[in-house]
Amino acid sequence: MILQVSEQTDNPVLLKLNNFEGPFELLFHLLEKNEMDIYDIDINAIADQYLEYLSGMERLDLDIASEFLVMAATLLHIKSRMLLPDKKVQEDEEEPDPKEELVIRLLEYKKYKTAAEILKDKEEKWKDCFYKVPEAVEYRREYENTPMSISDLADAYRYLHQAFVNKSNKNRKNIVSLLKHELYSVKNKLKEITELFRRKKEFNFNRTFDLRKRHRLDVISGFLAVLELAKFHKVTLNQRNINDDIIVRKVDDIKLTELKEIMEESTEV
Amino acid sequence: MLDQKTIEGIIEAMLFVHGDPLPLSKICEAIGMDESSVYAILESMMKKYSASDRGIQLRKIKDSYQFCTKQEYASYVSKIYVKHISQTLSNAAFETLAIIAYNEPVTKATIEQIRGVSSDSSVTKLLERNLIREAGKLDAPGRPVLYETTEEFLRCFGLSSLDELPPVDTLLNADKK
Amino acid sequence: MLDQKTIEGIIEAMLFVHGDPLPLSKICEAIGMDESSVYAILESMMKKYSASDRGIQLRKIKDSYQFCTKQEYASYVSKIYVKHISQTLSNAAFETLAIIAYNEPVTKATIEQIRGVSSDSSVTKLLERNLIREAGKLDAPGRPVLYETTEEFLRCFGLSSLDELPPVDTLLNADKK
Repeated sequence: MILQVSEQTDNPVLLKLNNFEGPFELLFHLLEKNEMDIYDIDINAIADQYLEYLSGMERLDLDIASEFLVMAATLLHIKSRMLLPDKKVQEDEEEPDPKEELVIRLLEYKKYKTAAEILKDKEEKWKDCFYKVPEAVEYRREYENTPMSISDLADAYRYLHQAFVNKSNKNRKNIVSLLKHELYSVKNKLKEITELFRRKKEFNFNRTFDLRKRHRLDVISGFLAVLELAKFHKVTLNQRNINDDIIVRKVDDIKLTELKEIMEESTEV
Repeated sequence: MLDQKTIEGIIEAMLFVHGDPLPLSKICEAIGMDESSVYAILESMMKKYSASDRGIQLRKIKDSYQFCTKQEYASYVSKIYVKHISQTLSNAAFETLAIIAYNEPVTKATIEQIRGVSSDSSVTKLLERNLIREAGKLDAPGRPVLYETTEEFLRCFGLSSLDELPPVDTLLNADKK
Repeated sequence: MLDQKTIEGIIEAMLFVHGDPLPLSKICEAIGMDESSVYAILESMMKKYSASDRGIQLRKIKDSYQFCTKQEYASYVSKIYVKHISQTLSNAAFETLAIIAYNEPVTKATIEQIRGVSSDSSVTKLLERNLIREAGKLDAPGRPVLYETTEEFLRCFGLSSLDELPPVDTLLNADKK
């Protein structure tokens, strides 16, 4: 986008509008063009040229950012103050001098305009460096030896139990049965017996499912599992006398698929 | 005309950036020199890189050249790729671990039933730390994964076997006091 | 005990593999030496790399070290390796970056106060390019976001730290020449 501004010299000067992102940038351009020092600004000339630029934008139907308008007002304010007699200005001494304020802000802006140029040079100088892509090395995790104590673990378990009891407001044995339930399910016992039959052809029920060594639920589930297997003709059960041990003998290999079937049946029970 | 040292520098820069094997023909094309001259320079560079203060070596692979690090420094290089993880376990992870230790093998569903909250992240963390592992699947609808503790778990807690855990009954009686 | 040449070789291998800036602390940990000794070795390595037969240079970025190719060999390197050309920054973005570099951490309001114009798009562009990042919030009404420069900024502008920028008071005199 190009804007034509006619100068006093009648030399048409082409200004790229997007050159001026903000009012300070425009002001700097005008100061440079007029070879004016920041400390010695001819406000009349600068304000006129500034306004001329804005009206040029207006003619082109461009949106003028509010920052430009605020600066225009500031310039006009400074200009009007300078028309007042010195006496009047002195009476208003309390009010900060808007021209001085403008100069301070312009100086501050100029600092960073310079810094921006320095950065630009540096970037130009260093953009020719090439870097190497990192090799794809996987990180190895190494856990530091943080000693953990059994009592922490026990505490956690005790806490859980307490919380569970409080929550369910039931007998504390419930957590045990809940925990044991999965382990002592008929399904798990079926698996255990299948495993057992891999090693031997028969076993004594009471000796294997010894109530003195095992949880009551464990033994009951084991018994149910044996009954299931008998139902599917996978084992035979023999007991000589009423108080003798039951001998469970394998009739047929229990195949995995069958076991699944039996288990599904037993889940329904 | 480029002097030999500058050519060596240029070749080093090219091989550094390229990473992959770079054909001799490409190098010659970039420098604007014939293959036999560049070849001679590459040969003398190879010798230079064998000095102990060089960590990279120049390799010739067919008609291409490539940098790689020296084998003898590999153990040091691999040390920068170690993540030290010292974080202690969260309460949630401790609870989950306790449930598994006392009931293994056990499913996530059981853990969550006891804890009353979702335990995905605890289980994941314990798996990552190699304190638990998968122990097959439960023969039940959905075939949920079973978890059990590892040898690393025993090592971390100074146990020789799970039997050394305080028995559940004594734990439960403890809170009667 | 490792001799200095071997240490130099190890460091070269590490930096080559790592590619990205590698913190001094990591290098020390891997070699098992204290920071001041390793720092001295890195300083002497930097000088060695300035020889013309080296195509790479050793850069210090904050407390990290990284290899990159030398500028003077760029025209040759670019013949075999097309660098992804990132769009150059606008004047507005350079100004915004300068204000942040000299005043970090700084809010957008301060930037706009100095530049006299809204700086949203510059800040966004700089964030996208990873030249700046958010650095928490200012403890003031509205809790505005603070911005600071990144290591990527140092890398792109050839700085090892912000201290290498000319002091702020010299900036005004700079144009009096």
